[in-house]
Amino acid sequence: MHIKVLYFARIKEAVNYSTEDIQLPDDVQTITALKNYLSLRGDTWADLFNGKQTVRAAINHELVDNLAIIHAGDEVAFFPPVTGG
Amino acid sequence: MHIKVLYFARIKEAVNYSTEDIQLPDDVQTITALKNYLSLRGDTWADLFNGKQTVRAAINHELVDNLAIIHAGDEVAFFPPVTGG
Amino acid sequence: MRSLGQGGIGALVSFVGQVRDINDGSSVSSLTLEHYPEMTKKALEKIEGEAKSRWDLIDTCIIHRVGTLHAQDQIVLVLVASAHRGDAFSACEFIMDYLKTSAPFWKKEATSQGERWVEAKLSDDVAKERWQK
Amino acid sequence: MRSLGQGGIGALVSFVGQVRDINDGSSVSSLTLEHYPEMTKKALEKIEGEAKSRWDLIDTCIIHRVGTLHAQDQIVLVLVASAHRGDAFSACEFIMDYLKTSAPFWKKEATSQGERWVEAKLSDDVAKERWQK
Repeated sequence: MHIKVLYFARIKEAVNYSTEDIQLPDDVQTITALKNYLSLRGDTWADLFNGKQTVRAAINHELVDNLAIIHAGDEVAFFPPVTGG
Repeated sequence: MHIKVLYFARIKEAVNYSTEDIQLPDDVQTITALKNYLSLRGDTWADLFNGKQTVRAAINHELVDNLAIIHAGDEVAFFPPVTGG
Repeated sequence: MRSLGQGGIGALVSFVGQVRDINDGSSVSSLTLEHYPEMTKKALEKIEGEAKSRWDLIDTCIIHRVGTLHAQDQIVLVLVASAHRGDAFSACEFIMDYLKTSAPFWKKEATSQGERWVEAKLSDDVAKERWQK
Repeated sequence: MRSLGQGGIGALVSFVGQVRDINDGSSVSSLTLEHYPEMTKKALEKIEGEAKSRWDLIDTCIIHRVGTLHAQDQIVLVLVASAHRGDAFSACEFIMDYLKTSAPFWKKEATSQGERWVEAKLSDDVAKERWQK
């Protein structure tokens, strides 16, 4: 399925862009699966998404946990723990 | 001993004045004793100071309890529970 | 607040108390605040001092009006500045809870049923007791 | 705040967050706030809605700045109006605790040692957890 992925803050700087469209393999259906899928892209990606760093996720602008299911057309965002206020 | 007594709010209105100088008998040395002494002045005073109403006291601008000792020259104040803020 | 421009301030919490137009079911047209001037100053300083000893504060400010006020007028302002928000929130609430129960102010309301002294609320004593644990 | 003139308001609690000139031992010359615009609006509305469902509030208002700010600039304003102070204090602190942990803002500091992303604080997670009891 086709989804949009956004990156913010430290993660955006590491991957060096803020948004991309991805065509996911059929077996990538959760946030955990998407993180694993992205971590195969190389060292930078592995460092971010292999679970050693805390990376929060949102689907369609709602915070979700790693078990959340991704649907076709979703906007998925990855970012560090928030530090506003 | 000689002291000054102030009345505020509901109590001031009941006794109909705000301040007086009193020459206390030797055995009146605490807030409780002063309340008992004042309550002998008549019905209005008895209603206020016989213990059925909550009457707070301060000595020299500090809140005190009924056991507090009064000294010559003190400024004693009687008032209802406060309702500011 | 002398140090409002100070760079270490990260959190400013303020409380403003206003005259409500209704109290205990009666509409309130005005409110008159009586106080005990010599004691008021001492009581407010004591409350501020106690707050500063309990929390890490940069400054505090209390303004309390007296005399006759009307609906929506401001009665009291408490302002607390601190490096971090936890201290500022706790101190501001503490100051209000102590002010409500220890500072010598008394409210008299003018309502459609005539004048009446406002009764002290048990809930204010309960609020104050939280800080004594 | 639409209903600031409303007569039922007895308590107004505000929180203002400011840029401190020092953080984690380094002097801070400026702070850049990044956010996720589409999510920010939704997150802040959700936090306000949750506060209104927990306490008896008349109105709430949240203003959060983004972009580059300097020491002593104001970052965030939270304003809560209620009939009584207990509700207003709790709701204002609740909103700040949730905002700190759930709203998509990220701070990058420019210090004498260069730029650095501000790390999330465990104490903010602890503060949020209080409200889940």
